[in-house]
Amino acid sequence: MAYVAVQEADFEPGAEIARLTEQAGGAGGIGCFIGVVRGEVGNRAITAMTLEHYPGMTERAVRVIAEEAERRWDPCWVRVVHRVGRLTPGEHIVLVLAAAPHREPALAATGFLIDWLKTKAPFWKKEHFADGSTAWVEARAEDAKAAARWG
Amino acid sequence: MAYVAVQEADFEPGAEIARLTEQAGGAGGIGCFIGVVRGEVGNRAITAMTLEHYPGMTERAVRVIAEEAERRWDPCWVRVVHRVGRLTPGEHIVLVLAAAPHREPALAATGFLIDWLKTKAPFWKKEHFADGSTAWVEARAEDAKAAARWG
Amino acid sequence: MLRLLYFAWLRERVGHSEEEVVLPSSVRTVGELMRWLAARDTVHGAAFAKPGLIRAAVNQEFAGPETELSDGDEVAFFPPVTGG
Amino acid sequence: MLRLLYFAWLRERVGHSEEEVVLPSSVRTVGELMRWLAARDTVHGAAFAKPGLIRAAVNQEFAGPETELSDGDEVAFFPPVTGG
Repeated sequence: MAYVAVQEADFEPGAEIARLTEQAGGAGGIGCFIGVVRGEVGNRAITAMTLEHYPGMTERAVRVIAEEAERRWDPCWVRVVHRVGRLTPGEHIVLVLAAAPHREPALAATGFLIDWLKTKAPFWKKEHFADGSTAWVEARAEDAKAAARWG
Repeated sequence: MAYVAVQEADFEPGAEIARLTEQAGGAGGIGCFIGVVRGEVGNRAITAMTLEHYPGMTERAVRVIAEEAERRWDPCWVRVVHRVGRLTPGEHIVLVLAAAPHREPALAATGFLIDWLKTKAPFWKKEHFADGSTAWVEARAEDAKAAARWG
Repeated sequence: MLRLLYFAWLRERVGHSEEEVVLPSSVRTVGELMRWLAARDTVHGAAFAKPGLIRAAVNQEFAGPETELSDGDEVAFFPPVTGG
Repeated sequence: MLRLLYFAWLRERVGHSEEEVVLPSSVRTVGELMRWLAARDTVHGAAFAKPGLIRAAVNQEFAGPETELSDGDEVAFFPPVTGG
């Protein structure tokens, strides 16, 4: 069963990968994506990013997405950790892991998970710029298109 | 510049990811693939896998592939560690990491790297079965097709 | 009675993250609720000025304008999500 | 003189991983070398029986049957690669 967490605390990619590897006995491949806070956006320096979420609904939405990946690429073992709160450049935002017998389903499930997390889980990012201004990140049409690939 | 290693020793995914994250200052996404020795193939239990390579040529071929990924998805930061020698089920075989400003190039470069490693770097796998027999793994037509996607 | 939640810039424009409302019987769907809120006062009017930019959830499931409401529902309004 | 290397099942069938050969002047390409080796003795004949299953590298670069050989080259023969 998929492991999902929505938390303020950082995660350790190595520890998460080790836990998944142990759980996914028959896996020959593990796909992974880690999102990181960038230091600048459109040539504007960023000092922090705030991630807001909808407590309760977010955990449920992430679990639905994770279980959908496990169902589509069965056998597939999924682990998702998504952070919330105030994060600074270089900090982890999200970790997606998918283990499967071969690399094709492992990497496909990884792509699916991050595409759907970006468009179907209630998180909102606010960027804090070096000049003191802030802006809510706008949803990108490319993200909707990427998510639509998976039906 | 890409980091590549061909080694008998195991690697720590967390440590490799941390090194890449530090190096890839502007990255917003890190894609990763880890290959693991499976415990069975076609319902036959496996006790070990031996990875043979062509010392000298292998390191060069892996470097050419890693640098090709950095060129295609510039800016992109790549790290590849491929093990050789005798490995047992559950052990790591290969680690591919690609960092880029966004998730699309990071995951595309990750897929490219593993597809090309499988078809353009001189490694050969031999499976040791529980009944004492051994067999050299045959190249799969799907792998050639996957590699051909990238031109 | 409904419990309303607001997130991200919608929360900032409305000025609070949560409120309770008693609906007139004419308001039966999410779309009707958005129009009723927009007409209620200038703050909500400004926040809901561009309904095309606003998404909704009813009882923590994404919902469209046609989704019907029941007494006791938790209804959330927010911009398109941007996690991941 | 050429240095020949064998890998994987080709190495096992040939019985060693490395040998040095002096070519007749009629052998100028990788494909000609494969045919010459196959005709040399029964061990090489069996190992090179299905040349379609064999790949080659000259001086550590993948090479086709038309690749030309020079004195001192390192030529490797092996099955299609299966790493990753």
